[in-house]
Amino acid sequence: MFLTGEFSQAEATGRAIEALKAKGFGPQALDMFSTEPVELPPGVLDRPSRMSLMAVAGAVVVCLLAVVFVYYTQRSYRLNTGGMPLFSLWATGVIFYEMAVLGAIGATFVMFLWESGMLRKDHAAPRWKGAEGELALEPGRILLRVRCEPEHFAAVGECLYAAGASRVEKVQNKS
Amino acid sequence: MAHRWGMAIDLDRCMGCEACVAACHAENNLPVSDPAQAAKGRAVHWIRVDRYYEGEFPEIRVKYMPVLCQQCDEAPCEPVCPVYATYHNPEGLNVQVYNRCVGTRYCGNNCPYSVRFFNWFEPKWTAPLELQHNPDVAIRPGGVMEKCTFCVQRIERVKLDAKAENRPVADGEVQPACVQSCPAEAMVFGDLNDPESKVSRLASSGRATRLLEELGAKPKVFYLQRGK
Amino acid sequence: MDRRNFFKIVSTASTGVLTGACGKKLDRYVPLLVAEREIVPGEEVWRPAACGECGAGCGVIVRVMEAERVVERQGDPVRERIATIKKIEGNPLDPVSGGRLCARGQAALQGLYNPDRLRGPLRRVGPKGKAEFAPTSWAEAIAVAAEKLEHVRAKDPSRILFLTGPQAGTRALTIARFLEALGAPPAVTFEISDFPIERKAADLVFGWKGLPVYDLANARYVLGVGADFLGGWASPVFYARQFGHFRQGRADLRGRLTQAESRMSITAQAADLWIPLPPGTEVLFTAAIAHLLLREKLARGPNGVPQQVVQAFEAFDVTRAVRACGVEERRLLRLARELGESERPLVMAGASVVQTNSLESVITAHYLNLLLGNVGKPGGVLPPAPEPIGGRPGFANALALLERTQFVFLDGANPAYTWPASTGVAQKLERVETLVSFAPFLDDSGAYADLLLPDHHMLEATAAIVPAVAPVAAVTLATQFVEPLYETRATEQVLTELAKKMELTFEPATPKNVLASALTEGQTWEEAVRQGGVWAAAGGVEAEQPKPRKTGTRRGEGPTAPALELSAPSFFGDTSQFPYYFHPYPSLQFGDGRAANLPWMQELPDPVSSAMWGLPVEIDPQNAARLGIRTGDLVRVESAHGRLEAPAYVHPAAIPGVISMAIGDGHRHFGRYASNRGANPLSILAPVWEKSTGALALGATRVRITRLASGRLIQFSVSDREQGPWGYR
Amino acid sequence: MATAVQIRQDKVREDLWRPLLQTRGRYVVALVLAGLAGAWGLAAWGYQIYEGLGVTGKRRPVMWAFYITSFVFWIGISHAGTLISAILRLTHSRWRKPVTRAAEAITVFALMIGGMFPIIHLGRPWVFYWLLPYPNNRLLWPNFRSPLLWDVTAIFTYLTGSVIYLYLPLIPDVAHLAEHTTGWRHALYRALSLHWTSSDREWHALERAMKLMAGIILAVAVSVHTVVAWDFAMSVAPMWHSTIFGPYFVTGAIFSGIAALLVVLAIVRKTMHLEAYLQPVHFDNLAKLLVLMSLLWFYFTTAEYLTTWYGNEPWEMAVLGARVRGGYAPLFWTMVVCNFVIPFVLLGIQRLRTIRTATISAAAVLVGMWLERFLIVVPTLAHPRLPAAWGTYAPTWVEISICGATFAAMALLYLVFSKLFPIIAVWEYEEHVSNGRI
Repeated sequence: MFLTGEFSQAEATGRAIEALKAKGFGPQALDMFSTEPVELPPGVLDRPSRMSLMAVAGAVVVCLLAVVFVYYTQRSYRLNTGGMPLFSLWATGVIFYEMAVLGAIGATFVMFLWESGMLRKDHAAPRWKGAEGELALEPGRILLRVRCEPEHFAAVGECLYAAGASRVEKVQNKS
Repeated sequence: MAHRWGMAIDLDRCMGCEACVAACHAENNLPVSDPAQAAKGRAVHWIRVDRYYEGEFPEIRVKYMPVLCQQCDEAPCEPVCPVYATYHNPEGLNVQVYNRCVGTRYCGNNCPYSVRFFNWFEPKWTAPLELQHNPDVAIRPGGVMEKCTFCVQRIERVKLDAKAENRPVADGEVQPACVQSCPAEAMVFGDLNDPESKVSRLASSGRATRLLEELGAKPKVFYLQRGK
Repeated sequence: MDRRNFFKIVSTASTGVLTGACGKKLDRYVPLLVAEREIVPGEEVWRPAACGECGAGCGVIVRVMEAERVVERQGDPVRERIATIKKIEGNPLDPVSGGRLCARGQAALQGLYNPDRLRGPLRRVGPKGKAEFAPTSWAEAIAVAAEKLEHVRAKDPSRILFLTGPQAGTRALTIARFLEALGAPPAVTFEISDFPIERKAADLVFGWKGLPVYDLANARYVLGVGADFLGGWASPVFYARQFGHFRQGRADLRGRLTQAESRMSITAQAADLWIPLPPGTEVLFTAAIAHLLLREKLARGPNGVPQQVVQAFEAFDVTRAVRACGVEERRLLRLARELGESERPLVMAGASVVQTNSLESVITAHYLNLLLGNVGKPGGVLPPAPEPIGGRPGFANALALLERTQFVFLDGANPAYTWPASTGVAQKLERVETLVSFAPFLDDSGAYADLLLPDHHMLEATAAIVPAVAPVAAVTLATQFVEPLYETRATEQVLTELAKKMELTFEPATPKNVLASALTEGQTWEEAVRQGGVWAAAGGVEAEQPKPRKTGTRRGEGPTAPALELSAPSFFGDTSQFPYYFHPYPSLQFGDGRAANLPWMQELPDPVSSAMWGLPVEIDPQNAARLGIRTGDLVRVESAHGRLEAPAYVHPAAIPGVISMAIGDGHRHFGRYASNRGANPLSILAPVWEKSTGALALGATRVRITRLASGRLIQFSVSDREQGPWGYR
Repeated sequence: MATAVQIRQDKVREDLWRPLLQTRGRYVVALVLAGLAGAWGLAAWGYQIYEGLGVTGKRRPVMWAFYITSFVFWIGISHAGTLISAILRLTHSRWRKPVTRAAEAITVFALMIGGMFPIIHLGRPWVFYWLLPYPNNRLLWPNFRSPLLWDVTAIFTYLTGSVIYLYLPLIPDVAHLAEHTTGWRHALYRALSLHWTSSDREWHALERAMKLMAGIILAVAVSVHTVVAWDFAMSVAPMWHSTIFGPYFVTGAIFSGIAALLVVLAIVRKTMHLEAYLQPVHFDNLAKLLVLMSLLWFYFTTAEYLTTWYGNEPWEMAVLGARVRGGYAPLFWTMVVCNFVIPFVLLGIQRLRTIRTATISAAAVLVGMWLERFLIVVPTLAHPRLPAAWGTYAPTWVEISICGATFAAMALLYLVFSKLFPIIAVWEYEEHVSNGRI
């Protein structure tokens, strides 16, 4: 069950988040929707990320895979190269570099999909055109959605209004 | 020990008669381009006689040398081929695998001797000229690189003969078409791994030089300079 | 002989003997014709044959293998397995080729399989010279020829003219016998590749019949004068082989070659020093050397030289040579000393490009050799070997003969190409009542023929040839071993049938019957056939030295000894109008033009200009700059007798004032590869002849040259300098 | 304040979405013309495949010519987008926002076109896949030591990266568009939007990914053009075998990339009436960058030629002489004028620096850079070490058609792209506007 509040100012949204956090609703229970990125002060609604780490890991893994692959392919059928090495790190370094970068790109993209939550849509989201019983996301407005049990509705709603929400609506968990 | 084929060309004997060029055409099924294509620079001569004038008349001299694939030990053409169509065979030849070639022509660019030729078109012969074709040598399709092979078909034939007779290949027994034809006997072919072969002895003579030696490609064709 | 060829020929020569009657292997060699059912795919058979591309008469071996051709039978294409020739190499047993072969010889294959070969007899249907022919049958063609021939013979057999090529052998002998039976005058050769001047000079000075053999291989210092002996003169493969030995074949001994010539020929390129001589000054140059040799007391054999010649040499004014040749006396002196002080000096003289005074020049050179005392000695001038078969056609200026002829046979001669237009050869050929050509191709002269009776290609023929230059008495043998490709017929057979039709007593010369006498004891005919020839003594040049038939000179024999004449050459054309010497020379690729229809030769880069598919006019840089001519420009060369247009090549080593051009291109009719390609330098020559032999003076015409337009010279290598024009400036 | 922004933002959407939904006659004409030109190029390519590469002007020794020139050129152009936008992103240049998407699209398309050329150039293009390491029962693998394989990997990586880099910031826009469209457009945008909900998690992930990608793409972009340079520099040919080639090519690539971007922006601005968005300041900044790259290019060129000239090695002098004084001199000096004189004069002098002069200079630079690549490829090949093998080269209609058609292909791709997606990132621009930084 969700309770959603509509704000027109980022500062107000920030205040509401601080207040909710004090009531025990951590960032996991909060979703903020806006037509453009909203900059909140650090610490207000942080989303920890492992994207950089995973990019590095992806680079390392794919690079190693490439090394193994090239090493294997050049030796699986040993051609005579006239004294030149069959496998040479210098001569194939560019390939390993490119494959490392490819690994980083791949990892970044996958982590983007993962961390954005786009791959796990287990809940309804506010739509541009408001559906029944749902707040529409309009340009310039900010929606703050709180995941909470119905018994906390009153407290949360109060909190949102106190922070400056112009409207608060509750949404049934549809999916 | 494996063979390591090499050639010595005595420029003191060579007089630029181009018998080798014709011999190569006959042996290796080289296509004849027509005048229009020849004018576009598509004539194919796996061996050619380069000639340079030195000085001014009347104190002018001509320098000429037959240039064929130098069968480099560290051939610049080999590492650049993306599909291993040009590779090094165990006897030291730079071999072109026509079937594998995709025609990037990178090897041709990287050959300092400009001895690689590209088949710009599917080669054609006017009947019945094709009756002359040597069945031991493949006709190269359009779109692939080709070059001097040191007459690898002749090498193989001699090796088979020697094997059948259970004897080693004798020095001078293998003769590429150009070597065979040379009236002045300016060209000598043989095994560089055999220190007593004629070509080895010539290669270590004081007159022996290699073309563009400073590039470090280690060619296996030795030019014996003209005497004074 | 090298090992591989040794194996090859031994296996060919011995199999028949060794395997005796045991079936298949024997069949492979006897009978010699390779039957289709006997061809094993992928298996090669090597057969001896003779090369017919020039007069040198090299012995060759050819590689016979299976191939497939498509022929039409009853309108349907049928695949047919035939024995084909894949490659020609020199016959290692042959003392001339020694297992080697020149470019032209190897390209003979493309004559055999040339798409433009005549496939059967043809008769003229259009006007003469227009080359319009219709197929006919052999029976009909021979009947027509016999009738016409009989007609002329009945009236005046001297009005029959047989023009032939320079090769001696069974063909020449057959022709001679045929003409004898007809009562007609003997066959005549009047081609530019027969060396009449060299023959005449040898006869006059030494009394030798044939071309002298220069023992280049054993000489140490050679002065070449006017003979491009590495580039096609006399016997290119033979001399090239010797040259290799001369240069590097002897341990610690390297022969030195100085070449005096009016053009940087192949020989001049290979020489250690090239003395550029203005055309026709060879005689003065040679005389100056002789004079200096005598002056320096370096002449070893003045006793062998007629007294008046020695006196003439002694009286010779060197400054005359210095002036005419443009060579400093210091250099002449140096050459004379090098020659005189050498252990084995040799002067190789000839007339690759005939001048009006060429005979004098060769005679003077022979006297110089006598002064050097090398005649008949190793490393010197050797007498020609006896020719085992007679019948070498005589050389004569055939112009006058053609004038009064009614019936002309052509075999190995192409007068419409090799005779200058100024001789009126075209009109003369047109006027001939009946012209029969035996050429396997429709050539320039064939266009005027009434009947084309194509001969087999040399590689399909049975013949014996006498080489032009051989160290030992030699005959090269060719026997038929592949089926003729087309409905062609050997000229010997055609002549026999003609004779039969005309009821003449005539027997053609076959290799077998003429060679019976030449075989040495222990030799059998079959063995000779398997070896591809009969040679007096198998061995190289260094083997036994045959003695000159007449040693020394005709000293004291009075009037027969030719006096030394040192005349200036004459040139046709007014100096003010035609300021340049024109110097046409036989090309490496095409010889006198008869190889121009071979695509390999057309695409063989010219050794001078690197030109392919069309030979250029060579001009020196100075005059080229003055006339605004650059390489590739289309130029017009004009003599008083005609003009030609060809691309120019600015030749850095051309002598200023000498316009050279290789002979070979400019055929009107010669198949798809040669017809109307390039220009024929012979066509614009003046009708000037060397007086005593009647040979065409190739270099006696003066020309002017003008730039017409920018054009294109097809070159394989464009650059002729090792460094680009961009210096550090 | 809020309402003002609101209106303003509506205007942004209207302006930027309008080209997507309204099609004018001029657009159709351009589309048809570009399509026809592209089809002509394809036909020429078909002819070339059917007849053989002999229909080109290539020969021994000039076995690489127009196609490789175009390959290098287009790969260079591809640096327009990704690299420039990455640099601008990483340096937080605020004026970048209306520029990045146009630039990134150039990258993707130029790469697609450039990547075609090595295949067009092959003697047997139907077996191009032999260059790829695919499993096969004959254990035939490509030669990874060949710079061409480096090329293959580098371009593949670059193309993958560039597509992702273009796609990521496109997601919010297509999600937004999906809400406002119907029919096939809706389906397309919906699918492409990956169910973007504009949540702060998504915004965070996007921001982070874009930052990372900017860094990564910079690394690839530099390496790609270095590898292209190494195709030449790894060989032993005179005036190719040079250590300067990597940075020289990268510089040239950025140079030509900026030029391409300027030209494309000028066209977009004019035809889509985006004068309010693409303002003189954008052109001015890009023009300044162009001058900077021009100077850098000039510096590299001077360094390369002066050292060669002073070294006076005959083989290198043959090539240098041919370029500077020989048959290629007209092209060489045109290149110098286009790449240095024109941009330096027109854009270096502040008074002359306008949108018009920037566009003219950029066009000149495009010509000059194409010539530069031609002059790198052909004269070296025409003058190999042994002068006996020297040759000349002239293109045939086939090569001209194919290379010309690629410009049409670029136009075609761009026309289609601009019809499907806003050429300026709407959400980024809105952010730009709402932050009051217009």
